Formats: sequence, C-alpha cells, structure tokens
Amino acid sequence: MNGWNLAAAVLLGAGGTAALWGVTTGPPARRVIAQNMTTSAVCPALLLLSQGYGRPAYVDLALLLALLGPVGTLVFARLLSGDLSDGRPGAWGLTWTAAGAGTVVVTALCVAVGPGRALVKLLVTGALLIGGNVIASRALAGGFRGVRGG
Amino acid sequence: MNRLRLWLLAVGGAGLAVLLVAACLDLPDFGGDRHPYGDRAVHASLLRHTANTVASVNFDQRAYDTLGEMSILFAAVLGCVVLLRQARDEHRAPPEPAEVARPVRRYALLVLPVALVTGLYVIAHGQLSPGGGFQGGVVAATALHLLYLGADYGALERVRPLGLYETTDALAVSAYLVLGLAPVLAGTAFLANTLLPYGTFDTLSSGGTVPLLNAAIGMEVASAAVVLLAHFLDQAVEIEEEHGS
Amino acid sequence: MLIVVALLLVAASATAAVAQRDPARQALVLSFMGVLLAALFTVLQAPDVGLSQLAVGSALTPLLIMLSVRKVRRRGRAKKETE
Amino acid sequence: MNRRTAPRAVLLAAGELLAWWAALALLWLVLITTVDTLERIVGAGCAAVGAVLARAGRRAVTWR
Repeated sequence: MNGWNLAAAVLLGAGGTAALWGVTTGPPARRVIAQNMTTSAVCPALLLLSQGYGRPAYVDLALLLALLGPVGTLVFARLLSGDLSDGRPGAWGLTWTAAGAGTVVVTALCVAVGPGRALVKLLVTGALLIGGNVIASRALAGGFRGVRGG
Repeated sequence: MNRLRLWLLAVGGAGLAVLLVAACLDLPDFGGDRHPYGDRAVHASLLRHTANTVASVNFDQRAYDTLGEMSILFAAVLGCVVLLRQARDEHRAPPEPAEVARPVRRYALLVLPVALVTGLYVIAHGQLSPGGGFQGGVVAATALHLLYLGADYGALERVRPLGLYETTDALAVSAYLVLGLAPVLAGTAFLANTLLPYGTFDTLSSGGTVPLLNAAIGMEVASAAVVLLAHFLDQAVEIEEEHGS
Repeated sequence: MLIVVALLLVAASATAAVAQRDPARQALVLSFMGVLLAALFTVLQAPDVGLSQLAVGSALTPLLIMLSVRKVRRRGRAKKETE
Repeated sequence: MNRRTAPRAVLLAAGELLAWWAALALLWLVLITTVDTLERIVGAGCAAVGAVLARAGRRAVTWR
C-alpha cells in the first residue's frame, strides 16, 4: 500500500464514519447535511485511489460523483424542504472545511500528475466538487423556501 | 395459518443458508492468482481490440445476456407506464411555478449541459475506459432532471417531449436487435462480432460492433429513465385524485 | 485495509438503512450506502460496476423514492381534508 | 418578436449556442485521452447536442 492509498483509506474511514453517524442520527436537517458531506469525503478518496492504483481512467468515477452527488443532495433539499424549514441553516463551517480538504487533495494530485490533459481533468473535477458542495449547502440553507407544490 | 407460513419461511431460509455456505466453502480463495475465466475473457477481448474487458464481455462475448437485461428494463418501464397512468377518477393540476434561490438555479442550468456531455462521453468511451451505455445513459437522463430540481416541473416539461423519448426507447431496442440480426444475414451467429473491422486498439473506433451496441444501450437507458421519471413526476406533482369521489 | 474499511462502512450503513423506520430517512442512508458501495467496488478493482452504482445510487434512486414518498404524503393530506 | 428585432435575436441565439458549443467541445477534449479525427467529430456532435439543450433549458426557465 502506497501513500496515496493510505490517504484514501484514512479519508474514507474518517469521513465515511462521521458521515454515517450524521446520516443515521439526529433531526432531518442534520442528516441531509451529512449526506452532502458524503460526496466531499468520498470523491477526493476516489481521486486518491486513482492515483494510488496508477489508473488514470478511475478519475471518471470521481468526476461522475462530483457531478451527481450534489444533484442527489438537491433532490433531498427539494423534496424534504417542508421538514428542513424548522432546522438550523446549512453548516457553513463544515462546508468550507470540506471545500478546503478537497482543494488540498486536488492540489496535491495536480502536483503529482504534472502538466497535461489529466491535470485539466483533475481541475474540472475539483471545481465541480467544490462548487457543487457549496451550492448544495446553499440549497439546504433555505434555497427551496419558495417551493410549495411544484 | 400464520405459523405454517413462518415455518415454511424458516425451512426455506435454512435450506438456502445451507446451500450458500456449502457453495462458499467450495469457492477459490479470495484474491488468488488463478483466474481461468478472466484469462480467457481478457485474451478474447484483446483479440478483438477492445481495451475495456468488461465492455467486451458485456457487448461481445455475452451480448445475448445484455439483450435480456435490456428487455427487462424495457418491460419494467412499460409496466410502470401502465401502472402510473392517469386513472379515470384523477385529474391533472398544472404544476405551480417555484421560486428557487438564484445560485441554485444557475448551478442547475450550468451543470445540465456539462452532465449531459459527460454522460455522452461515458457512453462513447465504453469500450476504452470504465463506463458504457448503462452508466452514461443514466447520467444523461439525470442531467435533464436538473431542470426540475433547479426550477420547476413546468420548465422540465417544456424541454421534454415525452412521445419522442418513448419512440427513442423503442427505436434503440430495435437497433440492438438489428445489430444482432445483421451477422445472421451475413451467415454467422446472432450478435456475433464479425461484421465490422476491429480497428486500432485504444481508439474510439475499436472493438467492432461494441461501440454501436453501447450507443444503442445508452439511448435505450437514457430514454427509459426519462420516461420512468416522467411518470413518477406526473404522479407526485401533477395528478390528483378527484375530491369527494 | 482499504477493502476492510469500505466493507465495514457498507455493512454498517446497510444495517442502519434497514433499522430506520421513516422511508425518507431510509432514502438518505441508502444514498450514503450507494456512494460507499461505489467506493468499495473501486477498491475491489471493478470500476465499471462502481460507475453503475454511482450513476443509479447517488441521484436516480433517491429521486424515485422521494417522489413516491411525496405522492403518498400528499394523498394522506388530501384524504384528511375530505374527511 | 417583431420583424425589426429579429436579426438581433437570431444573432444573440447563435452567439449563445456557439459559446456553449465551444465550451462543451473543450470539455470533451479535456475528458478524452487520445485525439483523432473520429474523436473530434463525435465530440463536436455531442457538444452541439449539449449546446442546444443548454439554450432550451435556459429559455424554459426564464420564459414565463
């Protein structure tokens, strides 16, 4: 096991356990925030795994998760908006921490990959991941307040 | 009666457990270095210039199984369409427009085309990298529904002519069948990958019929998912039961 | 070790998903499990399966479940109003 | 849309489509590993589909 895989294991273990704890306990608002954090824990782990196994094709998995993970959170934010309205607003400290962790991972991988097409792909994935998480947090913090029936 | 049912369940479960344990004891060890089937599959896929062995197994060596899976999806969606249709005692209320926060709406509009192109990329490169028709089709169908999440159901309905997707679904299934029948007309077996040149390894045109079958499956899955979600959305948002009936 | 971590998380979340009573909360745990399952498939060197799981489990399945939940809840509300 | 504003509207629509097409074609070029002619053709086609849908989606949301 090399350093990349070790980092992925730590990220997956720590982030996954914390997210599992959050997603199974507490009020709905907290559960949805934990669901959102799942994406920001697993997606960098997938990027690290791709580097650790030396298979650039595995980056596709992280790219798809960065695209679809926030969409899944938007589903919950929209269709549970009634249950979320009395909860606390989105956890911005946690969101920016996750964004920072994602930035660190993507930067480290960019340095390891070196200039080229793979670097731009990594940057696209990172931008989608961080942007998606911030927007999903915004949606949880009352982004669907005006939604009634539709 | 209830007790009898429980006993029947217990006996059946115990029998299944015994069989599963017996089968597990006979399995080769986890992570061993002997893979008789894997070696042959990789060999066959390299012979046909398909870089992704899984795609070669799905769309070349076991293309007939994929035909079965595709028919299952087709039949399941057809069943859902029949079950979720608008009944006589129900009426349609036009969906209410929703006020979604501006950053969320902009994100949805921005990511929609990006996700769609990524889905098409996954479909087109099924024979080269992980992915294929099913994965890419689901991603492309999900991309379309960002319009519902980021705006309202009315917006989604404006860009989603449902009849077109139903037709595409059926056409894609027929395309798969035609691609399977073409080798029969040429004198070989159903779905045999012998008609097209195998191309250069690790390029878009490699693998003979694998990319074409991938594209057919991608079209089928994307339109099937759109049709399925359309009927779920109709039921959840638009269709209401008549009051007082 | 990667396999153990991913496997434990998937097993724990699957158990938790069964233990929840409310379908909406089950859907939340299920979507978590879907993403972790994709990671497990990647660790087991099956990225194709992982990609399928990711595509279906992260957005499509939650959307289907939540739409059904919404329909059932709305129907319950409509019944209460007419009574 | 009346006759006098029509050319301007057409120009704006073409510009929007072209901008989306260029951005999505660039995205395609980033995603792939080996570039050849077929890859460029398929990428251009997929980017065109994406551009048309991007414009349709934006109009569906703002058009009331």
